[in-house]
Amino acid sequence: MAESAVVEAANRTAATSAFEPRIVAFVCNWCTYAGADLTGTSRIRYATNVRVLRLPCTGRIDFMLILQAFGQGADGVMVSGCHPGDCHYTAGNFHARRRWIVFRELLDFLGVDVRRICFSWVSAAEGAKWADLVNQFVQEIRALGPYREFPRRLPQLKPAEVC
Amino acid sequence: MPRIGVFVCHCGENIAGTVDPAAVAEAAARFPGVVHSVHYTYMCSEPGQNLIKEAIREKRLTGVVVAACSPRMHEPTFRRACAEAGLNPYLCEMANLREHCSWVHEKVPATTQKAIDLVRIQVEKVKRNRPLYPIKVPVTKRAMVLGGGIAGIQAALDIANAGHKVILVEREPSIGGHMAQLSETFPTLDCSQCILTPRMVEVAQHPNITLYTYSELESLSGFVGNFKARIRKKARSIDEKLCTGCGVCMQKCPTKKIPSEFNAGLGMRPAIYVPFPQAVPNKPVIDRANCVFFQKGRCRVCEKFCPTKAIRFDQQDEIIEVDVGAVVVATGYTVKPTSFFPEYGYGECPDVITGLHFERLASASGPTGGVIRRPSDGRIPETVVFIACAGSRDPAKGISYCSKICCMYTAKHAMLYRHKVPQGRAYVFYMDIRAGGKMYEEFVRRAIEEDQVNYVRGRVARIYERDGRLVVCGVDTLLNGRPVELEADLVVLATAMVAHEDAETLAQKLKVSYDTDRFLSEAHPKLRPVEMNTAGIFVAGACQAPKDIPEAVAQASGAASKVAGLFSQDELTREPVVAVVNRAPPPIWSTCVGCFLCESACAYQAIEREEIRTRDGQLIKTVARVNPGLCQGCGTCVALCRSRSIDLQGFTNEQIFAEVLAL
Amino acid sequence: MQALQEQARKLLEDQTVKVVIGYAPGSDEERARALFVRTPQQAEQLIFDQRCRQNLATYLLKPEVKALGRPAVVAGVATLRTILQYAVENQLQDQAVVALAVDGNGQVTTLSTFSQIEEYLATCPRGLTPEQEQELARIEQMSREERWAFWSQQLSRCLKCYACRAACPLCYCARCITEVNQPQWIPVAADPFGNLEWNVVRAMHLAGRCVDCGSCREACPEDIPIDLLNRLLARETLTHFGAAPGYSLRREYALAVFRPDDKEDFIR
Amino acid sequence: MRIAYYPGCSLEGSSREYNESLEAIAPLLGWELIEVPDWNCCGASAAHSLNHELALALPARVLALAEKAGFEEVLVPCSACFTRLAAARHALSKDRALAARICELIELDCTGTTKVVSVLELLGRAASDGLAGLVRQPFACKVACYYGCFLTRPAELAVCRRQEDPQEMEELLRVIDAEPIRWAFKVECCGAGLSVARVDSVAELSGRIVEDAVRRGAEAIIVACPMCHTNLDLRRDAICRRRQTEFSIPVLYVTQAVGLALGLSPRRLGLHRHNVPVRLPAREKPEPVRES
Repeated sequence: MAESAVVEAANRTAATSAFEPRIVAFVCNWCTYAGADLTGTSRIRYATNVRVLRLPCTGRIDFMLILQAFGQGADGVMVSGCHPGDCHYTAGNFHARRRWIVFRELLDFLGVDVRRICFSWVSAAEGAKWADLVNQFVQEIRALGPYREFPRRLPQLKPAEVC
Repeated sequence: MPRIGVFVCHCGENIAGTVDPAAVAEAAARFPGVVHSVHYTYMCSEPGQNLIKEAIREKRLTGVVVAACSPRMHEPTFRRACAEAGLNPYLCEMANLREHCSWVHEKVPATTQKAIDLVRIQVEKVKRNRPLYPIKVPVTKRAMVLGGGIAGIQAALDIANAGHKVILVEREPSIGGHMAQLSETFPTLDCSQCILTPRMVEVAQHPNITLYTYSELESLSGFVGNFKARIRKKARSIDEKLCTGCGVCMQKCPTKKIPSEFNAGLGMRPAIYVPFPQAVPNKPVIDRANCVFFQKGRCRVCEKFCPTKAIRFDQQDEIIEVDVGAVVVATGYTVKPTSFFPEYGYGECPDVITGLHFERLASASGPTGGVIRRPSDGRIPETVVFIACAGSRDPAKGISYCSKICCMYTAKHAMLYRHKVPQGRAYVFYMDIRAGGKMYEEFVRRAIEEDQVNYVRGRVARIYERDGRLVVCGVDTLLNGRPVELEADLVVLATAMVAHEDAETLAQKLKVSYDTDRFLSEAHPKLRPVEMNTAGIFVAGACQAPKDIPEAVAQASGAASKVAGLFSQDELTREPVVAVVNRAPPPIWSTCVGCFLCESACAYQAIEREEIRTRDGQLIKTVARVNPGLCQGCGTCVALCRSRSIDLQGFTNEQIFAEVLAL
Repeated sequence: MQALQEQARKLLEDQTVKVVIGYAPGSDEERARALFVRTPQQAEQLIFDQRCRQNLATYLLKPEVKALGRPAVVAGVATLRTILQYAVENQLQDQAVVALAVDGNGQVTTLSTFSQIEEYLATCPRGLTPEQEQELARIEQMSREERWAFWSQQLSRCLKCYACRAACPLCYCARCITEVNQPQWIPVAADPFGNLEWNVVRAMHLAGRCVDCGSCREACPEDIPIDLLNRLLARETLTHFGAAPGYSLRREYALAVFRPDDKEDFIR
Repeated sequence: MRIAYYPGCSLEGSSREYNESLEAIAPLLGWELIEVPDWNCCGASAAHSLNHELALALPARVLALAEKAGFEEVLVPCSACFTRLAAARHALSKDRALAARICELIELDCTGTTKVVSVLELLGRAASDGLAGLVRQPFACKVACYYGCFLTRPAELAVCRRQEDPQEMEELLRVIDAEPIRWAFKVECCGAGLSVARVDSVAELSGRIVEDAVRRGAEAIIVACPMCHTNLDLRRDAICRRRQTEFSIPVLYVTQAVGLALGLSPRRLGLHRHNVPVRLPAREKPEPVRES
């Protein structure tokens, strides 16, 4: 099937069926990414809406990235890492957690819809939890509808292609 | 222009079953910067990898995206392939079409669409990858072992025999540690000193080992492969070169009534002494606190009689600075004193003793020459009560853990007593008998069955003196909790094995972590049992947790092999996925303002201060520098840096940003 | 006022400092402006009254000011906190600056070491004033939609002039994130997304550091209540992490330390 | 200092002298003891072996009454009562729901603001603020301080710091010039509640205690618990019979010892009520105290 056809098909579904949330997930390499791998090896099905971006540790996840994701038109953002105490780098997730506490308070105060950000701990053993989490979050976002009110990052401001 | 190659893998039906590889490859071909895009059944196979290698050569690719399985699976494979084709391995990224796509979704257009997105994301990332080169850290091939007990000795010998220099630091005047104090060892009952002393001598004579006894670690700086240790060599008050260890000084010393540490206070020693006859080195020290000359300014008897004129009253502590590449911590343990147990007589009944005391009583080299005599009146006890778990497994006493060796040495003690005093009666009060270990259970059975040691399951509530004997009030939980009262001549408490008082201070010097019981913490309880979370520092023996000799030795050899492994190359090679603080041309030097708020966020103490100075040494500014030897690449500092002056190689802001924009 | 001028003159006469940074009457009744007193004679131009709200500590890190030699600075609580925060963030050496602390009733205290400042601040009231609490509460009571509407409207006026940044004593980065263009985290244009992003970043970068001087609000030509964002996070970091920036010399940045039992009721 | 006072049953019966001695020394130490109005049984031994809620409700009511009367602390000399009150306060503070239920039962609010203090604790405070200065008649004899069980167990309620080897009483008695001995039975069981039902085992258990105290040269045993006193004093004959020795060592309440040191007359301290006559090493006559 040629890409054009694929895209058409995709558009068709989009047009006919209900709105399909666009979800970006920022996950750490050691727990949640591995957990999502396990979901795969266990062949547990979940919604196609999520695009996973891999980082070494939740400590590395810059809050700006979450804004950027919304700015790129994401309807929901997932952020996930190792359970407290399991961090491959001993404490990255603890630092991340503090940052999230503050960031979340701030966004909520600004009226950003924090229900569209899903923070979670998913260990390398919790393949099933990852699938459930995604499915559940996709449903929640579907219920909330597209995040139209959030300002988009103007396309012409994308940095020029790297040469 | 970047020249990116995309290689879509079918993984047989695994990917192709739900994703349309052809469509993905075709779509990828249209991404800006992609000059080559193909799909193939098994990319990880030989021909598959060759597809990549050829393309790299023919199409002069500047980056490769392999759309296949999880990078956690095959990233090394494909990076190697790229390297073989002359492309820097870090210019290869993977899109996870299997675990994150084909295996978890239905065969619908949306799945293929997702696959295309995943590839686009990686293409955008790889365009911004930079060639990275493994980090090389020079390694000083000299190890420092802290503690000259059996663990320290074993570690030192193994490292030395692997051909590396070792510095062995022991705080007491002689090496040997607790093992030197033991009489026989379970479960074989071979004499402790007989097996230990040869090792001690080996240490003393080993060309690769430098021995610093009566010395302590002052401070440790630096990082893996490049530590700087400062060692305080306490003044021995003798010239070790001149001293022959003839011992005349000890005979002549007027002060003879000092409780001997080696004999756990049961014997006496002079003010100038070697702890025990087989001491290594066999050179005395003057215990200044108890020396008449140092206290009253008169005496100098030892000096008068010393045939080689080796006495040096004016000797000062000496600080030795040495570079080492690795450190093995084997500082051992201590036991709770009897005074810790008010219910057992506040430690005031001389005939209530610890296991360590008993070892000395039973030892042929001990104060009683191996005859079991009770401290109070020197009589040979007719009844001895042994109490296992004195303090251990008792949260109310603040020690909730099991000291692990007590069950075994208590059985040994009872056995030794019965051998030495055949008509004597031995009782053991215990909670459980934990005799896991080769020949251990058999050993305990032997004590019970062959040597008729009476094992009473229950705890002892109180011990008190009555008419020169000790009344032991306990309970027998196997006789439905009936109180038992025994009259004994000697009571031996298997008191809890605990960390040294100053364990925390040491841990802080080494910047390693320790648990609530002040035992040092290994890096991983299962998979990294001899490493500590500070790279280059290893742990062995009872300073990490209660252990018996075989375990301590095994762990010591483990630590030694880790050290040998570290020393096997001249340079330490590490993944280049580390944080870097930017540098810029003058007058900026670096956009880092040196607020060092990132410092406390680093779990590895990898953030250092670098002073940028003019040619004439004038300070321009102090900025952060990430020590690549210590950085583990978590990137927590990166997310904290307000001015984005720190970045993480392999996961740069630019790369991840591009990934987000590719959505 | 007398006492202040007196003290300033003395410091300059005996060469303790080379310059006294203080306030002089501004272009109109409402405002005061910063005054750099470099000779004992000028000292009499110094004023101190309710007009003097600008946080003068901001000047302490400017190269051109550093060039003048050891400064004294007229300081209210916020300015003193700034100095300690500078100390914590390695931007000032002890005794590099003399603080002329002026309290509510014109009392002048000369503080020449960090520890003196620490002691002085120990007695000062902390946390938000009831008024400030109310101002926050007013917004927190709104529905999410109302809050969004409110802030969208407010931020829509942002010109990206970065006056807030210039006025903020703790925005001293050699290179502000707004100047980072690889990647361009914050779009140059003053569009809704960029404005939101800038103000979020500003607040986040000051969380656990802001000394609540209010200079940003004063400086904003559009009078956007941006100080509320800082104040909100000041309150949150205090309640959750006990952060009290600028009150002590302890190097403890709330976002670079943690407690294993930090709250996580929002994490699934 | 005004403080709520909960005597409990024993101090009105079997151990009146504890009460008397306490009330005698109180004014000299500047304590004003106000009996908790309408107090009731603490429920000791019986209640908590029958009905958990009852066992909490009874002491809770006493606490509630003291709280209602606005007292921060209630003094409970009897260590059995002390344990019941302290236990109730502890249980209620741990479990909100339970607290609510109990309050409903007793129809009073018991928020736990009123703390339960033992005689030892109170005397300890006195010791640290100038009891020594009030001593007119040094209590110069070798004493065995006997704590028994209630003052040291359970850990979370314990009055004393070191469970196995408490020191509070020793510290106090040193202040009045007594010489505490070190001995092995200070926290051993005296037989407590079995005093009536099983005199034999009481005689055995208490016997060892008396025996050890005597063996180590004590001239008096000091207690702070009616139970202990009953078993060591009232059951002395049984003890002697079982041990087949004459034990003449007297057993004094800590309040009596302090009273003597403060120069109060043996009679006012109720020493004459003891079963074992209180003969202490000869000491010169105390000068009479002016009692206001």
